[in-house]
Amino acid sequence: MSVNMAVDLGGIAMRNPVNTASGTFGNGVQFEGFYDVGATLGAITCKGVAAQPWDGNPAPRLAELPSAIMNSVGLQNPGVAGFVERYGAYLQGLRERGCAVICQIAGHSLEEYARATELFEELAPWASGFEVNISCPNIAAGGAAMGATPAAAAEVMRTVRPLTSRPVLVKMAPHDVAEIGRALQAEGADALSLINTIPAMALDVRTRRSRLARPTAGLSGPAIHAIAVRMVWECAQAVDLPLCGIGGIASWEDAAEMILAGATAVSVGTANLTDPLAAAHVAEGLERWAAEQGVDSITELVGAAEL
Amino acid sequence: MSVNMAVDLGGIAMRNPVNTASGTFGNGVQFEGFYDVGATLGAITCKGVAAQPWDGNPAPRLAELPSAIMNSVGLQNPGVAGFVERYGAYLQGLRERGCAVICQIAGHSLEEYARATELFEELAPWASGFEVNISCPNIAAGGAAMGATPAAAAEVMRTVRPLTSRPVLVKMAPHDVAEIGRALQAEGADALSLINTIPAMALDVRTRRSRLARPTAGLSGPAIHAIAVRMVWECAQAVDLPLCGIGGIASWEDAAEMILAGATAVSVGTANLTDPLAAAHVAEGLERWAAEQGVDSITELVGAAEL
Amino acid sequence: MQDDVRPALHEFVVKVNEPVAQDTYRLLIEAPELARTIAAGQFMNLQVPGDASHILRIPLSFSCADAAAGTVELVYAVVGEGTARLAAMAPGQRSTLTGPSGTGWRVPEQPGRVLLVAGGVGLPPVIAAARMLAAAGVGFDAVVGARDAAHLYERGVDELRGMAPDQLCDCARRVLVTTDDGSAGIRGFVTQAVEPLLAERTYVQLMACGPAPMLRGVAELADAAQLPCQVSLERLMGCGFGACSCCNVELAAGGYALCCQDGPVFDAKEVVL
Amino acid sequence: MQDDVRPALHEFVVKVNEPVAQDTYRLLIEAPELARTIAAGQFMNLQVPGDASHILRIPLSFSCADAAAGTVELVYAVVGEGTARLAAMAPGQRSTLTGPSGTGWRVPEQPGRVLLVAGGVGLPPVIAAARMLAAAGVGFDAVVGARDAAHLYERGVDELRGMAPDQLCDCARRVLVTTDDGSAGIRGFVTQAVEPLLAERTYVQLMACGPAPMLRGVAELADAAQLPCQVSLERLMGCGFGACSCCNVELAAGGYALCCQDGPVFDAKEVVL
Repeated sequence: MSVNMAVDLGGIAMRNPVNTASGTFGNGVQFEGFYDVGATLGAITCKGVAAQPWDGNPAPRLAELPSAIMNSVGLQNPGVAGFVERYGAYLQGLRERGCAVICQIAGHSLEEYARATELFEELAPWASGFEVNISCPNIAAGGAAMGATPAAAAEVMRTVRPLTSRPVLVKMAPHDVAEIGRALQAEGADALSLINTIPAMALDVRTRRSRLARPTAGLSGPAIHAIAVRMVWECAQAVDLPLCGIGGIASWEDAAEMILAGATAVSVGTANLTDPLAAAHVAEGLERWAAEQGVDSITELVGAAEL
Repeated sequence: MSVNMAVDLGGIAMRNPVNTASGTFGNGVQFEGFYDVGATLGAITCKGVAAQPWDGNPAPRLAELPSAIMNSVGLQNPGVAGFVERYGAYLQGLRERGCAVICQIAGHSLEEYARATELFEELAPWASGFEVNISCPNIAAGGAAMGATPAAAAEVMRTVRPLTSRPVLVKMAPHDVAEIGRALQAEGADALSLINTIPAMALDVRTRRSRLARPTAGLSGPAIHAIAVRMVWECAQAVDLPLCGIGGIASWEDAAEMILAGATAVSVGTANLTDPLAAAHVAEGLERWAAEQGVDSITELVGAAEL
Repeated sequence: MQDDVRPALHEFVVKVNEPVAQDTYRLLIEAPELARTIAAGQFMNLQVPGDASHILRIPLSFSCADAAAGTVELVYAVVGEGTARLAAMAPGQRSTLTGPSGTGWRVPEQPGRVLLVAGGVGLPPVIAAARMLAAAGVGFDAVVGARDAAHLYERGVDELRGMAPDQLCDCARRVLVTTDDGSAGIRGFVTQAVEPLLAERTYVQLMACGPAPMLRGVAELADAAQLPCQVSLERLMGCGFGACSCCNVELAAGGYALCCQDGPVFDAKEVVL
Repeated sequence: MQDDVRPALHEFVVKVNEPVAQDTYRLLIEAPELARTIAAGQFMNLQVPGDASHILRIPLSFSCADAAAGTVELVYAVVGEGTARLAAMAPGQRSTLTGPSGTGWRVPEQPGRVLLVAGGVGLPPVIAAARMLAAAGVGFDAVVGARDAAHLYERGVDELRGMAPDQLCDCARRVLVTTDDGSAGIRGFVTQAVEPLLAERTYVQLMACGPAPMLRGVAELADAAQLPCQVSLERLMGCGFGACSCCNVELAAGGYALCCQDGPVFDAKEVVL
């Protein structure tokens, strides 16, 4: 009755399909008081890191909404060198404990993506692979997302791809996932992670101002889950790449929906804040579910929805 | 202390900004046992109606999700003639009671939109204006939405526009609202209603099937509100047309956010199911809010967010 | 469609909320106007406070409306998060409901005995039907099915047995119980009790409420006996009063009716069960 | 950042949950491991059951951790939906919390008296600070501000007055109360009581918790008196343990710290208040 839970996420070998969404899991170490991260998860995805440190956005960065939160952290990070100095030893150990470590690459320009990738290549030999965050604001283009169109997303991928032989995933924004997915596949992406938070707006109607320090911010949590499942399904129809399904996963059922819709792996995100044991519970639940579904390998359930 | 609450939604005079979202308010008469619809609301938007009757989708058409529902009614409707026969007298009376009546036009092809518009022109002289639902599936194009691209949306508008001199609104899907809004403005739309439900997917992980009779269905309710406010704001920056803000409005605060983001009017939708008095409460609350904000006219608050 | 069905919003107060069988509760609410106006087979849609993430009301049928006392009795199964929240409501707590909703049972036009059939939590509306028939002087027999003795709402069975005797029939009322495991009454499904009753006694009509497979079985037996059959259907509902068109019921003639407005009680021949 | 802060998930049981002033409750929970490990100025993040639409926990500081009894005392203001839900929790109810979280108060390195300043619901962590100082044999005075007498948590003031006397000071402890409307103690803001105390008596440091404008005022007075000042800050929090970076605090030197990890207690000079 033992199911093989291992999956291959574009060259990243995972002991089970459970990953964590960047920015919701610290860099793993913050959860070691809750459970044995290294022995439990298939992978973790670290916070987005750029070549140089970023301060991130002013406060407030958070608002609570119905079955959701909004955040505008703005990728506060200590730069690749600072990140590796602070977390490298822990993350190397994590990988040795059997948990894949995915480093997320952020940049405000193609040059910054390239530089961050080069620095990671140099300083983080322990990284299992990379996830390129193409939703970072493009400073030269007035703050629009770097990968907002198929052509722009392809350009980011074209920049990063030659600089590493390790697996490269792309974290996709919640729009045009079929078209952008195809463009990324054409440029050699190994896997796609979707979806990022959904841009949203929350106003204080007395002050007439945003409830966060930015006019818009990213919506996440159970509220967006069904939208994310639909986008994973759309993307899975369009590309021939493994997908990591992200968006409002708070339970093993949510994760199983993502797998049935076409995701090879899943990332637990906002639920890590609500329940720090969420990702561990998802891993347990998925294994029970796979056994109940009578499969030998969880991979048999990827895209197995009968629609 | 009395605030002028009247607004002009692209030629539709409304005593206050409160409208109802198509498909969530029956055709008004179903709410007369709860409150005096004719004396309370600025407008109602009737269910989508096509030239000929549509059966709509099989059961189940509904699923409950966190702070949301999904529906796949599929625009079940009795056709324009059947609609007018059954509801015409009530709706004419509603308009005489001071509540604008917006008839929604559905179609599977440009010909069907044209035919429905002609029939409404002939049979519904009491209609204050029309809302064109461009999210209907295009039968000739394999079920993609009729107005999925700026060009396709423009074509629908070009078809309907010459057939009526009454105000024509367009109900927009939740994507590319700036570009599609500009295309619709260029074709003579009088106002835009946004957003329609967000396509989503909910699976039963034991049976591996959709929880609804269709693979995807429309998400609505408080979960999508902040996404809708952002899209209204984006559209307001892009077009010079009055907007009707729709999406998860359950309270006057939600409606006030829409107005601050740039909506001239607001439609209460899913909240009508949860609390049949919701739209009436929104109208009361907006008037109190406008007074507290110290304006003479609610129109001073349209797009008045300080961002 | 009955657009003249115009439910209103009523406040209610919980008077009693007690377990009466396994996973089964009896709720007595004070809601005077509802108690005065609701008809057998109609339903109401309750707002159960506590969890704002569940935005829909809970549609429930009722077993007894007491206009004099201003109370309505509902018997419900705890089947999910919403009914679990309802089971936690304490006497004195208040909330709102919409109702009366929908189209209920109809007293048969032809004189004669009715056979009532209830499966599981289909029993409460069947009790309401029995009261309606008794008040109209129409005789009935009843078959009540449950999973097992623990899940059987025995008080309901006693009520059916104890109602005013038939005025038009000289023979005693039969109220049979079936359970899937035989732990009470006849072992088997309700259909196994309905079939011999139909052979043995004379009925003018059947009225049934319960799970879909049961209703299909009962409707087939009624059809074979060439008797009309009213069925009360259950659907997940959006509004409960015809606003959203989410609770569609497939019609035998094609197209859909709405359970909340055209039903929940339908002629079994008009719908696809 | 202190990555070695590793809160755990603890189950807790409500022992007492009682109103102690207007909109103010005292909660005593049983959570033995937390009671043993939490330090003054740290906080915990409570899961309050009931409404799944609110997905965040509620971060709360504490006033007293009793390792022997295995209990922790929290005093909180009912300010929104979440704390209202917490106020409805009954003795015996269970839930979970994460903690201990963050960086708490530090006992001053130099010997001498500390001036504690609390505004509104800033009082509980100041009580914890006072206990910490008393246990370390450090003397303190205190100023406690409230909107009015009704909102004043008097039991807390009595606790400050009743704590073990200073071992290093021969003069009596002063605990002053201020209210905005003068309905208890001195009429005015806490700063109006802090200023004369700073002029009159000798302190080595200030430790303050309360609304942002109060903290700014107290920090300015400390600065003028050339005294260090620890401040405990409040932020809306995502996780409460450094995972989401949502609770940023602007640093005077540029950039941001995280309230949940680097704070909630900061040196007033290092942050932009």
